[in-house]
Amino acid sequence: MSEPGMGVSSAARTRPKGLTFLSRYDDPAMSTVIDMSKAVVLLERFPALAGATATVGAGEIVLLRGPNGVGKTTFLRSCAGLLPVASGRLNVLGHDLVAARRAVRRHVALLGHTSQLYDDLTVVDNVQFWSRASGVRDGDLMGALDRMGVSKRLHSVPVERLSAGQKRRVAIAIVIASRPRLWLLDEPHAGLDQSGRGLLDSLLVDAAEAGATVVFASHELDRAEAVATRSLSFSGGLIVSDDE
Amino acid sequence: MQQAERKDSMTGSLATTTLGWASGASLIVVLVTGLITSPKDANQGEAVRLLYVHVPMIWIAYGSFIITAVYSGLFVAKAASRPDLGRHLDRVAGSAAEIGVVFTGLTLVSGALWGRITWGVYWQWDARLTTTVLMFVTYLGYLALRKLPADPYVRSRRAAIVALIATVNLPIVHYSVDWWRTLHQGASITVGNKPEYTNDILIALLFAVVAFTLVALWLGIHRYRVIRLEEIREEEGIEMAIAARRAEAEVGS
Amino acid sequence: MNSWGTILLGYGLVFGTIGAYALSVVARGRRVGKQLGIGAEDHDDE
Amino acid sequence: MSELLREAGLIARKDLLIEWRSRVAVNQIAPLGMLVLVVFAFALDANQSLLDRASAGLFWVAVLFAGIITVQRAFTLESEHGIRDALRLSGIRPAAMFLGKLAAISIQLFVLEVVLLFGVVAMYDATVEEPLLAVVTAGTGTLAFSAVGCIYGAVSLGLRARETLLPLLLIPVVAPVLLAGTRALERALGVSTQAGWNWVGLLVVVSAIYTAIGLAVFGPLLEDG
Repeated sequence: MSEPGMGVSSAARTRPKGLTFLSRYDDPAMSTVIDMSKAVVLLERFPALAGATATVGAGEIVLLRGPNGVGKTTFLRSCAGLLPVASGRLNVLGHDLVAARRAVRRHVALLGHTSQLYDDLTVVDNVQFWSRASGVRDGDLMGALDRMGVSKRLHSVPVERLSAGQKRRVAIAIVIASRPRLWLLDEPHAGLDQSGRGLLDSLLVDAAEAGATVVFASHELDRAEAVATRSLSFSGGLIVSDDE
Repeated sequence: MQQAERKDSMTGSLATTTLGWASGASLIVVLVTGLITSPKDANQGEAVRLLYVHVPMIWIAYGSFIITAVYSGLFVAKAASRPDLGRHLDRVAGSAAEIGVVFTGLTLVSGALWGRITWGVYWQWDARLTTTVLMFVTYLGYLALRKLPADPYVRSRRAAIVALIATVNLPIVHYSVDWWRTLHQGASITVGNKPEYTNDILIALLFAVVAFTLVALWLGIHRYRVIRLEEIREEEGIEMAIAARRAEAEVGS
Repeated sequence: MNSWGTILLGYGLVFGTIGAYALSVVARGRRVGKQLGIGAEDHDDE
Repeated sequence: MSELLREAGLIARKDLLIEWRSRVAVNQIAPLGMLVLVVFAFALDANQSLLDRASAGLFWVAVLFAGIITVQRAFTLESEHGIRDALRLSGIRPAAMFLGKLAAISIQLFVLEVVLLFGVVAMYDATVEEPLLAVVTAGTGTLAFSAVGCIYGAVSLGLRARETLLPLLLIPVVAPVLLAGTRALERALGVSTQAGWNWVGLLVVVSAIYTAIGLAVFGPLLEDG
């Protein structure tokens, strides 16, 4: 697997122009961002995670592999502090998620299959609401929308009239604007066209280089492997292999 | 996993069996005294016999919902930190609520029949009756919520919150209806106030209350154990699902 | 409706309902218990 | 405290903006409210004196229907497209979400009530004798209704059969609000001589109680599932 850029922050790192808004991360204080061991997570009565163990370090881009229904989405949602951990241990960004799940959420962005946008509101309404909700100034918003190639023409269009790909770009723009330290993406490439995917890949690399950590599930293995620094294979709610 | 006793009735045990026989026997006594041996009342005549099956219902209905409210409050306070205790509190709240609904229904029915004879009308819009029927519907909603498929902890916590709100609502309902009715026609003649009863009527009444309370207790314990057995079945289901998932993992990798 | 009719109806409803409810609770307990019971040992009838 | 109000304002503004963009309240809920008033006339055989006497009660029953639909819509908005997760991940505190939702629903209902009041005056030949009492009654009654509505909107969030569960849980708890609101409005419409302002006092107390409960339970309720 090719190594696009060293995951670990190297001393002299030149950052491409135009990414100033990614520069706010200080050097990550701790190296381990996700520390999960034997975690069992139940969805109603179904053990979506049946004792999974994994660790993810700062600056890494980790690919989650495996067919549908093996626990990838649950892994992402658990790390975002949205699901109670029935048993086992889960620490994310220094927060113990078994005890308290709310504190970690400010530092995490979770992008699922859904648009996470209000259909009746326009693109700008949505981006303004979501970024203000996570305490971000509007300035970064427009930069993020441009970064994802969302043309000015679409800004005042109600989201329900956008294509899936355009909605996905707006959703990613909101993630960029909220500047999380941990990106949790569930099949982010789905619905994006070629140029969108290219934009996304470079974005993930830039985010990791700026000190954030990216964990994403994907079925497009050729493209994903080019970006990922490491991959975890899931099967039956467990993590069965972990290879560089 | 606690092993259910191997008895003919899965929810029986020595204590409940004796309690069962005791409450059964005392019910027969209530039947006999209520219908045959106890005297007619001076002014309401035979109708007083209905009180033996009406007054205990009110007492048990309100008592059950007080238990539900207390255990729901304890659940909200303690369940997050101590899940096992939480399950117990939820079971008590749930079984008491179901007993409460059954006995509130009987309160309304027996009250209507009693009203029919003494006041000539099945229903009166006075504070106690209106509050009782609203309480009945409120806890029907509570039971409906408990039956919906959801994560057990989520469902229990929401049910506890609904029970606490219902408890806050009852005095508000009683106060507002009471105020509404007294404005309407002066101090309304509430069904509840007891004209002067002779001693042997009061004794029979007291015995009836005790008898039905034993029955309610017996029902509550059995209902509690049914919930417990259903939870064991669920837990067994989960363990099997985890085992199956693990087997799937071996095959998959 | 003379009062005796109503009184007997009242007793019938109260005792009947409590009896029916009691039976339903015990029967439900037995059914679930059997399912668990079967899970552990005998596999004969349902 | 001001941070809480800023976040609540954010939620209220978003809800009202959605309403402004989609116009569901104006296009559907307000006409429905008027329709309920018309149907009552059919039911009461357009007997003018009966309608006049019952106008306050019929008004509040129409508000109840419209209110249940408004609450259901306000919480369905949050349960689509994974928005619930996004809200939980945003920094907005549950208490702010409760106040924001409460404000948005109250404002929408209050606007609807002004329309319905005109309907009652026109169709039931009612006359507003004490406008101040009428407005304050509508305001406090709406606040109490919305507070309880928000709590049960959150209780039924994500549960199956929530469309029927919400009214079943909501109406018994809103019953005193309907009772007090009707008695106070009857005085405002000159139908009765009862002490309208005392009933408004009860509405204020009930609003305060359920707003306090809402602030306390909204966090745990959003957290589940």
